[in-house]
Amino acid sequence: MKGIEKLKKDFPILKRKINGKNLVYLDSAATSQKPVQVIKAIKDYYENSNANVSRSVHKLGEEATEAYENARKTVAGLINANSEKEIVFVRNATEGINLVAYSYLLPLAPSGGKIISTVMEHHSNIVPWQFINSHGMDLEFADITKNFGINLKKLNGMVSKGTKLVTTTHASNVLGTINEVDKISKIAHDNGSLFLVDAAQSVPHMPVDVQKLDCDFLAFSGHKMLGPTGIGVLYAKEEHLESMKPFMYGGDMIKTVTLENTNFNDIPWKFEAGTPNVAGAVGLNAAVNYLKKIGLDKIRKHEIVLTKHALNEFSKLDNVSTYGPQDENKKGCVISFNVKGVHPHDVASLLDREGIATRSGHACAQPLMKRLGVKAVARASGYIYNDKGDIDSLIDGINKVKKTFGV
Amino acid sequence: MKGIEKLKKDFPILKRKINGKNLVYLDSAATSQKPVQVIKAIKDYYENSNANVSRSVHKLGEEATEAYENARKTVAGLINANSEKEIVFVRNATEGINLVAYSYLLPLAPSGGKIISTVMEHHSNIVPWQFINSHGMDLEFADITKNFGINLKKLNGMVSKGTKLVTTTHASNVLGTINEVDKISKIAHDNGSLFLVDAAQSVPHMPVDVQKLDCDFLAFSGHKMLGPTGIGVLYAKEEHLESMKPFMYGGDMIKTVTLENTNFNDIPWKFEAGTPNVAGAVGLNAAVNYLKKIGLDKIRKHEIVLTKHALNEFSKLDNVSTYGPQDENKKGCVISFNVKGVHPHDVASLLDREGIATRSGHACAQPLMKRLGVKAVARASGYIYNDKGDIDSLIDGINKVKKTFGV
Amino acid sequence: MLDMYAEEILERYKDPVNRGEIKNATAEVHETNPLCGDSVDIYLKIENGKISEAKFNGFGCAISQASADLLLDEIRGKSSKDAKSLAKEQFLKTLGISLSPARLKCALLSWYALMIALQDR
Amino acid sequence: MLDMYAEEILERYKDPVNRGEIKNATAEVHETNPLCGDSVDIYLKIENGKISEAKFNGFGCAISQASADLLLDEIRGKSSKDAKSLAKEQFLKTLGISLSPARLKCALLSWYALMIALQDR
Ligand SMILES: Cc1ncc(COP(=O)(O)O)c(C=O)c1O
Ligand SMILES: Cc1ncc(COP(=O)(O)O)c(C=O)c1O
Repeated sequence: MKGIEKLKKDFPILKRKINGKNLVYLDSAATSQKPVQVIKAIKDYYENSNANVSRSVHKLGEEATEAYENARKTVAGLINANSEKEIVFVRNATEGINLVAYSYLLPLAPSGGKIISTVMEHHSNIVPWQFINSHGMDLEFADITKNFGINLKKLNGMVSKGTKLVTTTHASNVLGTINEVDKISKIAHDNGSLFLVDAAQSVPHMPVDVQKLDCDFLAFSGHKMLGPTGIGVLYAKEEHLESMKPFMYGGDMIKTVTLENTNFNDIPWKFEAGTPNVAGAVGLNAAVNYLKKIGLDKIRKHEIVLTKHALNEFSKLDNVSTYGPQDENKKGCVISFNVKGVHPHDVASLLDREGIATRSGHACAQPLMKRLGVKAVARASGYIYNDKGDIDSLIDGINKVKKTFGV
Repeated sequence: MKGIEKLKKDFPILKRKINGKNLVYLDSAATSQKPVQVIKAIKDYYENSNANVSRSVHKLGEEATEAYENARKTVAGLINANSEKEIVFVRNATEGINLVAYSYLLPLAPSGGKIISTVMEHHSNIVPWQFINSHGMDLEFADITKNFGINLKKLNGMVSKGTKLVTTTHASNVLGTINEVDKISKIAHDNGSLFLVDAAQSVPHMPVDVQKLDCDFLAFSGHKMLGPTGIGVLYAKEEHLESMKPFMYGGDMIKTVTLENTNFNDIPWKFEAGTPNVAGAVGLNAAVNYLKKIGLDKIRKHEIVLTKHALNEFSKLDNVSTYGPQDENKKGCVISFNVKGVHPHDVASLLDREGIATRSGHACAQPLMKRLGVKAVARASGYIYNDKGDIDSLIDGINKVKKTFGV
Repeated sequence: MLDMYAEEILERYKDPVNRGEIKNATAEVHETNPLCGDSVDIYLKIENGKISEAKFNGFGCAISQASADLLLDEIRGKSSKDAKSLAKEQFLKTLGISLSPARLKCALLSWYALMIALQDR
Repeated sequence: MLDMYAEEILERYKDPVNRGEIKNATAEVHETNPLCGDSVDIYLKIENGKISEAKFNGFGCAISQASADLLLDEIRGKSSKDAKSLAKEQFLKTLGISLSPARLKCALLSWYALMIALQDR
């Protein structure tokens, strides 16, 4: 990406020294860093417009409400939703998925049916379905191919008329694999099932168009896309939100309350009980504007270049295995790897001494670890503020690990 | 409060002009303003330590985890919890109450029993129980006395062996009434019921000790106590958290996951699915430290002085009625009122022209409005940054409203 | 643009000219804004496709009540077709009050009621 | 304090002296840290209240495996009562490795296993 040096300057944390070394942050799949524009938007909100939303006629209240609803419009625009009514603000992708579990599937569970997820999912797209499963709905998992994609043939065979939901991650947080969600959408819909996309690893990194994907639900987190913690998004088609039961109950999600009875609010507010994370929405708004200004297609291109470089450098390392597609066009900028004979925690600890932040462990995907036949992995993941130099530092770091352990 | 002028300087928003007038913020019962100390803590976190928590061995991850868990300790200290294990971070008080509804009461609902709430509750402490009611548990509401307190005699008559939960607000967001929660706790426990306190309007304003209150659950919101939006707290006794089912499912709330089965994490993490609002917790930590430095007893004393002044000034106004106890020692700094013949929205709009921010409407307490025989109220509520001068501005403003409408 | 609390608006609120009921109304609609408890009842007498009489009753803020009163002046004597084509924006322009977003709902309460009353006409 | 990856630790990890099984062990405990997949099995032979033999098997990071190896050196030959009274803090001091909070769990895995093994002794 042209001007990446200038862009790095927008991220104050990247000036930090870790153990005397410059920070090389390669853990963006866990959470992203924040540009000054986002930090400032939050600060400005608290210093100038902070108030409770929705029910106020005073000036600050109006400004806060406008800022909050404006963020909803910005997000709707980002993923090309039909209307901002289809955007529900939640805490994170995990809550978005739980909302669908509780409000859409739980009421159906006692009468059976089936949910299909995959073995490459993050725990957040597995455990909620086990909960629904415990209420009577079947749960099955599609396997992966040897190319680390979802086995569409097998998936097709699994989906049947009784399938209520097919769900998959758009991009894997371990393998990097970008799944063919348009095809999976078709398989689901051809069988009368709804389709949920876990977009936690895609919306931050590439253009995502819910109308093109034709998904029924899509969930993602603000903190992985330059935004603040504590704010996430559930997109859902209007018709579903209209017919779904509320999730949480309380202030703001109601129209009228008597001791006997409650009329719920219109969508999307029906799903937002209590005072929302207004400053979180304001920060997310700034983050989306920042991403849009660069351009999501440009970000994707930058990450392809970065991934290609990383794959190439990793392939030269002896005794280091990687997991995931080897084609940079088919994966996000996520490299999971293992150094022979060295536990991933030791890899990450030793890299940390060089100022390089990577993740180690099961990456919230224990079933996938099992499927890959490993206990844990080390993972490096890049974003807009990373460049080839960061990858080179990583490779140097891995070489040091190997030397330390005599591998 | 001594040094209140110095304290006002900590709140950047109070320098704002509204319609050319100095802002007089009297809507803290809806949400509080934030001191620089809180805003700076959030900024510093994002600029220096931002990372995902819990699963990381790199330096930033360790710092973020420490900051997050440290906030839990600070909150546990504030309300004198037995241990930080009893502190669950949620979005707001509303989510805290919903967590108890879903995890504790919903599983019991099909076998009957009873929940007792009161007519003076915020919707957030009514609507979740209607949801449980729809699953088979009875729901009853204790009435208020002519002194705007909960009618303990009637309440005592309502509680029976089958009562699973008694719940009440600690301080009313409309009447200001500070309820005798220690007595209510005893009534509940004497009958084998658990007791939940909605502390959204008490924890920010007075010393609250969960062990003295002997409550089973207590919920409050960060944003009403100088903290950020998007972070709230559910306190629950350890034994309850241990036996309760999880609420949301996903990352971080698990120990081990296979496709077939999941072992949940220890408390409190069992109840915190997905990436938490780390910056929110960091901001709340700063807010609690700010409040503790002043002293919650000193804050309460300041508000008693302010309330006394307000009650006194209001009593001199013709054609203005107020709702709630007239004794400043029995209420928080909340004055709900109506100007004869003038709708509360018009009151608030006209006050806004003078730079005075107040609330108008049903204050999320429609059943209480009905009980009081009004459609809506105007509400002024004070906090640590308000002084008698602010009350005087309000009274001047109300006199202008009266003049405009010829009342 | 008129101030929200201009003399004219306050007069309309205190002394509405169209307040009342129509006994044998041909259309009658009750509309509320649950958020603030505002309500209006609109009564119309439509004869040969023309609105010959129009009255309202209600409770609420100055804006909601004054704008109801002004709205009925606006449509009395018109054909129901013409009245029905009164766009939201047009009505707000006619009202000529400078409104904050939160108060828009108040000003439009009676207009929504009118549109429902004329739905099948 | 030793560096986490001091020569001594790495040697213990690569060439542990106490790795192995005891066939007729009198105490045997399997302990895991599910978060990272680390595991240790500890085998003890306790005769007349004395730990005469101690071995471990396991999988995991350098810290978890090296500290297991060191722990067994520490307790071999001691009475089970003395071994049981080895406090967490004391063991960490003996280890002498400077540990970050996230890695404490790794270092203590074998200690937890030992305490379970000695529970009823
Ligand atoms: C008494 C009371 N309970 C609960 C709440 C709900 O708080 P939140 O909207 O932060 O969940 C409020 C705030 O409006 C309140 O005043
Ligand atoms: C693919 C995927 N899904 C879901 C999540 C959960 O996101 P969050 O923890 O923000 O809810 C993550 C992030 O860890 C992820 O990578």
